[in-house]
Amino acid sequence: EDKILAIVVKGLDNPFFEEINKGCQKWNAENAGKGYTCLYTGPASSNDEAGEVQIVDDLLTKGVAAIAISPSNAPAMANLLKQRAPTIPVMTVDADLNKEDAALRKAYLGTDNYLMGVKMGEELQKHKKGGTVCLQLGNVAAANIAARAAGVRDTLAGAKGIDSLTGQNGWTEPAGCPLFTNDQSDLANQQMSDTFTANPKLDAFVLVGGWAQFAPQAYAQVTDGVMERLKSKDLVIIAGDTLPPQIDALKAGRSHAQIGQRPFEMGYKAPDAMIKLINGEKVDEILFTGLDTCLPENADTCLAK
Amino acid sequence: MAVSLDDTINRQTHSTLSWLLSRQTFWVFLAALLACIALSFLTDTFATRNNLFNVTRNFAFVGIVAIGMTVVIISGGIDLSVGSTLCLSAIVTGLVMSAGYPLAVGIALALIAAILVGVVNGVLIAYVGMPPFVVTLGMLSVARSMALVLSNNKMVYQFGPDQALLLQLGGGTTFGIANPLIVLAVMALIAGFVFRWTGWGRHIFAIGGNEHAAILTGVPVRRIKVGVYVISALTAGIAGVLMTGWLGSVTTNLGTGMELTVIAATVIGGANLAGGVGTAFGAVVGAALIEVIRNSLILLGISTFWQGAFVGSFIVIAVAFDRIRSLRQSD
Amino acid sequence: MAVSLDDTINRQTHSTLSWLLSRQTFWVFLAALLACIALSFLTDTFATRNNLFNVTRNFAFVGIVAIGMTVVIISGGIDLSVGSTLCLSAIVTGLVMSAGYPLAVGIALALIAAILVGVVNGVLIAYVGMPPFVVTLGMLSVARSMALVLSNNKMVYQFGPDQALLLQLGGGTTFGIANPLIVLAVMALIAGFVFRWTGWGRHIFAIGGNEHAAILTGVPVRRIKVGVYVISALTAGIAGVLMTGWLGSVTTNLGTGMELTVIAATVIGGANLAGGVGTAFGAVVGAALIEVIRNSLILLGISTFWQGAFVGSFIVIAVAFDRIRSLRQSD
Amino acid sequence: MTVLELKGISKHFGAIQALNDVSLTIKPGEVVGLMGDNGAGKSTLVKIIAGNFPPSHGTMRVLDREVHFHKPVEARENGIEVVYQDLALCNNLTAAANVFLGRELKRGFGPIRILDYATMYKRAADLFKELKSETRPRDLVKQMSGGQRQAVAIARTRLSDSKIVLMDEPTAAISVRQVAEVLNLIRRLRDQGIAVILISHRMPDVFSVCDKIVVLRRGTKVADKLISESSPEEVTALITGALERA
Amino acid sequence: MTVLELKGISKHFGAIQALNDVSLTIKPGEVVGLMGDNGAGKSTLVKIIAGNFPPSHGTMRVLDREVHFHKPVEARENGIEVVYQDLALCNNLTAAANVFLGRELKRGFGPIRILDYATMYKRAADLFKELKSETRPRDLVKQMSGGQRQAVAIARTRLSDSKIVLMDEPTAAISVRQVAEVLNLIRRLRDQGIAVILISHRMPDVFSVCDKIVVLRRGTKVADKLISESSPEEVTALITGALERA
Ligand SMILES: Nc1ncnc2c1ncn2[C@@H]1O[C@H](COP(=O)(O)OP(=O)(O)OP(=O)(O)O)[C@@H](O)[C@H]1O
Ligand SMILES: Nc1ncnc2c1ncn2[C@@H]1O[C@H](COP(=O)(O)OP(=O)(O)OP(=O)(O)O)[C@@H](O)[C@H]1O
Ligand SMILES: [Mg+2]
Ligand SMILES: [Mg+2]
Repeated sequence: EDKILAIVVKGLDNPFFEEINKGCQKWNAENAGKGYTCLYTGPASSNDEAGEVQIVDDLLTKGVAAIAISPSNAPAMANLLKQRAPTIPVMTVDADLNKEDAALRKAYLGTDNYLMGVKMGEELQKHKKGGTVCLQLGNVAAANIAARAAGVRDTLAGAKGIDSLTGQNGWTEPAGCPLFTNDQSDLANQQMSDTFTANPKLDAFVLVGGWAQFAPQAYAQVTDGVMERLKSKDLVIIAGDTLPPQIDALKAGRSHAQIGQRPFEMGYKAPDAMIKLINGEKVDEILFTGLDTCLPENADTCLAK
Repeated sequence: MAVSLDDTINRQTHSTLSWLLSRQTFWVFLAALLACIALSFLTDTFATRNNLFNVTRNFAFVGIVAIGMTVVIISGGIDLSVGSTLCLSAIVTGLVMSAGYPLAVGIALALIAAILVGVVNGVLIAYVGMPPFVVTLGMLSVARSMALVLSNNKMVYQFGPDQALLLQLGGGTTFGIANPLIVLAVMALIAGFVFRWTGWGRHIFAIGGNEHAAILTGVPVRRIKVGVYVISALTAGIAGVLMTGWLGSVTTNLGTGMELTVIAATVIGGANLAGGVGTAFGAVVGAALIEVIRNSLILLGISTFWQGAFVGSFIVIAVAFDRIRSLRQSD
Repeated sequence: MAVSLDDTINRQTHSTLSWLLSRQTFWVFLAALLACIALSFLTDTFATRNNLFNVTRNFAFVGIVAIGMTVVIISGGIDLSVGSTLCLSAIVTGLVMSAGYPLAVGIALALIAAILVGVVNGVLIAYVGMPPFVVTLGMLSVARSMALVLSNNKMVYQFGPDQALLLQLGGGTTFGIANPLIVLAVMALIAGFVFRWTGWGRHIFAIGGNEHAAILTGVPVRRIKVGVYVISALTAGIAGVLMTGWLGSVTTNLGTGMELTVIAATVIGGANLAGGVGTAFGAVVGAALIEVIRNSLILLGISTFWQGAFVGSFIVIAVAFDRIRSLRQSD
Repeated sequence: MTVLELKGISKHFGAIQALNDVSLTIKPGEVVGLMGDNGAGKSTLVKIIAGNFPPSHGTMRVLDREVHFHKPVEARENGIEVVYQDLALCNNLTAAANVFLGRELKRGFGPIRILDYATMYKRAADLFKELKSETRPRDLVKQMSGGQRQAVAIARTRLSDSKIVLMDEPTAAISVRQVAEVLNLIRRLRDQGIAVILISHRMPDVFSVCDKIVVLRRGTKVADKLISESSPEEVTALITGALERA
Repeated sequence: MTVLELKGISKHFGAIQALNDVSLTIKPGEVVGLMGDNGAGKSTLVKIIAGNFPPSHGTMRVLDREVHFHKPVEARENGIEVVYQDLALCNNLTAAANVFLGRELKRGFGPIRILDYATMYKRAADLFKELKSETRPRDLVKQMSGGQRQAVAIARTRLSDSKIVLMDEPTAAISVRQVAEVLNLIRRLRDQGIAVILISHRMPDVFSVCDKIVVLRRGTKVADKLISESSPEEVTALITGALERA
């Protein structure tokens, strides 16, 4: 029987993680009979942090050859790893443990989230030199989202450690922002249209995570209301991720830039990294998957193959 | 003597006005109306065509499901599985249409899936005699799990040849009114008619009032109860199809936690969880009020952290107000 | 004649065995036991010390809250706000301790916050006379919103000088048993004693059976009801503190949707949502069964997509089994 | 011809034997008084006849045809109407709605048939008048006094052509005036050839309207005789057990 | 000395005037029969005396001291015990638990005081025996017959030293045997100097135990006289309205 290489994601209900699953399955298809199987799993809901910790706990008990985790609650996961002190290799994908807990995992494979935020900020600054900007964040307290938001804010403010934009470098966040979507795309769109209504002169909207765009039709309607302003770049929308409906939105002029992660690559590369770790081979501690910067002009070619 | 007996028997004990004033629905309607008026003055954006369009479209989904929930609650039950049923129906629509089938087939299969959920709920509740809370709590898990299994947890966002039709159905307008709102209005009217003018409507109130008495007097209680859960699931199914059209994509977290919002809307609108009391109009008003609160917080620039506090307090205040009024009256 | 009357009055109508067999709790306990035995044979990992330790620790949290929920359900109420209360208490613990205060202060303030939630629930329900479902549904939103506002939605994971103590409390062991499990056992014993041997315990059953009768016979119904919701909130608060210690960090997501799991555990354990029936042991068994199902799916390597279907079906089957048995008996 | 014939009916609830081998024959237009101590099994017998639950043993014939009722509505379809001891009313509905519950009057335009409120109010008012009860058809049952509620439950049995009416303590909570009306009603039923089983603890009532008296004692029938051959004293003795059997 | 004195008590529920300017005086050991048509306001009057709700107008004095009850337990503390028409029982508890509800017997080791099951079962059994009722203290009330339930409710009033016992149709659902017991009980109460208000529709009961009779008609007191000066015919006439006032 094959040994198991487990990938535990934050929640099964998020399409982003499904791309990781696809990578994992592709790896399985290509590596059949080599003694390992990639197992993709996680709690049903991204809100269930305790559930994710319990799943990891159970998998360690069940016995897997190696495990790659995308922790929703990084300190809690670190705490578990400290207690269980597993002898099998542990790595993180997509989201990392906090810096002080870095020793608990052998490697991190995933996006440089701060850099992703920086790129969003840079794309925005190509169009606007200050004004009002609203950030849409996802699930509360998610570390990777927070890192991206920090990247955006630091870049716009031109300084480190900015909690909220209050006029630094000409940028301010209006009352009511940032928005938290709880990872729900219907709510994300409702919030967006309400924000446009409340702030008719809003200069920029940064979808730090792409939830609103995961509902392309609703997103189209929301942006229809501000289409003139989008065309004239009076209003600029920068968004995270490059899933197919998001690329469609970009092509339709409903956003000005998409900064994409490579979840498929994470799912595809994680098993190999784990096997190397099992075999005691050397693996870089930080394995950044790349970022794709998609603009209307390169929308068809921007994605890494 | 005979005259005096006649008189007593035919005496009217309530005037129309006192009847109206004794209805929670009326007060909540008033509250929603006042909130809207206040918002129109406090912000110059609330009363815009665009915002009103959004608000009405947004609450239509919850409102549609709330009508089904009202039927269940009147009959003395509860349905916690509506959020999951909505998701299941949306996933089925998406999968069927993306496989190239026309809109009609997608809708039909989605509604059949929803009806199946309702039938299972209803049979377990009516024939096996299990408590609705338990059955639908179980179904909440099962239906969403089915949605995960069917879709293999993939996001569905391409709906084949009839994609435009579907998007038009859920996201489009007719005479400038959002389609979901029209569906809501039609369903509310039908429900209102059924409650007041049909034997079936009378019977769901009887079952909610005293199920045992309804059985003894020959009301087909079990059949009606199955029907009640089918209707609830069906409204969730319809809302699922419309939401798919509005969003233009489906993921398996659609409708998570929606059951509580829907129940809140129903209760704010005057339905009594003990059974036997509720109106279709109330469900619509309750849904509207919740959406107006959400919308107004953003328009007023209040941090979304406070949203839960406002919505929660309003649920409590709406019902407390009614309670205090009725306490005072009975003194 | 007098002898025959005496006889009748003193006749025992149930044997201990028939009493046992008529209890849902007993059957669910049996089911859980059988599941455990089956798993011990099917997998070589279930019956390991480590796994049993995990399983027992994991269900302890739900079990602790389920004991409070049982009290509420016996009294004929329901508490949907426990998940949010748990989160609020966890956030308060985290914030207070990370501000440098000792563990005792953190726990005290967290429990005070939880008690406040319970008092508000209880007063609205008992004194204003609002339905528990509505009040606690509102509180579900409000308490979580408070947690968001207090923490400014930041993750708390550094707990100041007493961090080690806190982590030991929630994540540590005593005589090889997980601390939360010990807390659960102590609380279950206390609850069992109170239900059977105190006037207060008798009174919550009376209130759940016929609140009106309890009022008429001079039971201090309002005061007891406030107490009931305080206890429920308090158990959620205790679980919140322990979970903080176990997880080693808190976010405002903690406990989302937990109310439904807790209610499921309580109901599987034999409490009746109509009030007047329930046991502390049942709550513990119900929580254990849910956790065993979850754990076994992972150990057996069943796709997590199916997890919801299994848990949901089991909720239904546990109660259906009891129903079918009692239907057959009454024929 | 017999309207109702019970043969060897027994019923136990767990350890409790509520009825033990009870046989009974009732002819059209006969009024049977069913008496017995509390817990003697009277209501249980009524519930079995009314199809609430099946007997543990024994058979039942209506109009010489063997019947097995699985639910109350089947009993009603066989011409059996019941006034239950707990009245079986929906508090949240009006008096008229309760009277017509399960057999609402409708009026139609074509295939659509809607509730006929006007006629139902009218007929309910007539029924209440017939019972000399001050009950308002449009009032909610919730707010009614014990006697008004009883009137609603009794009015219900007058809606259809029944062959036998079972009344489980119909006069327990009502005032002298209405007791007289109920007794008159029973006489009128009898004159129309309808059989009545009257359960009552009120000796004078039973002796003023019944033709036959049946006494249950701890689930067993201890007497079944014509009223003219019995006396209140004998019946009291039978009920209390001072007399074993008659 | 009067045990209870009502002055000008009125009560309306919305549009319905349930009681209208009712005054009443009761002396120790007096047994008052309260009669009236259904809906006349008898239960409403009882509920006001028992502290279930306050009157809309009027004052109430117990042992010559003005009282205002806000809840039932205050009435009980003033020596008023009630048997409610709907009995006020918890179906999920045993008969003994219901009897002792709200005043459970406890036994203590030090500050910890636990329920004294043995004594409660024992005393409940004694009370049922006193009432000649076949009621098992350990049985759930859910499964009991109407009469057994009534016995439980009546047993309750015997727990404490009461000054006045209100009984709202205590004999409505019980058998001849137990009716005699209840009437005897009332006589025994009277002999101990306890006043009783007996609501009943059963003329013979009222005339056999009461000293005084009060008749309500549509919320108004239309008679208040010694039983020896009245007759069943007169009372019937008062109840039905054939006689306006006496
Ligand atoms: N559903 C039930 N489960 C268990 N025991 C029952 C049930 N229904 C009735 N009994 C028992 O059966 C016996 C007969 O009860 P039943 O109600 O028929 O008496 P009854 O003659 O109508 O008395 P009453 O005059 O007080 O109404 C009683 O001992 C009662 O406790
Ligand atoms: N809570 C209430 N709300 C509205 N009306 C009420 C309420 N309680 C009683 N009533 C009305 O008050 C009047 C008196 O009722 P009450 O119960 O006192 O009558 P009663 O004399 O006890 O009759 P019965 O002999 O039938 O028990 C009735 O018309 C009744 O409908
Ligand atoms: Mg009976
Ligand atoms: Mg009365």
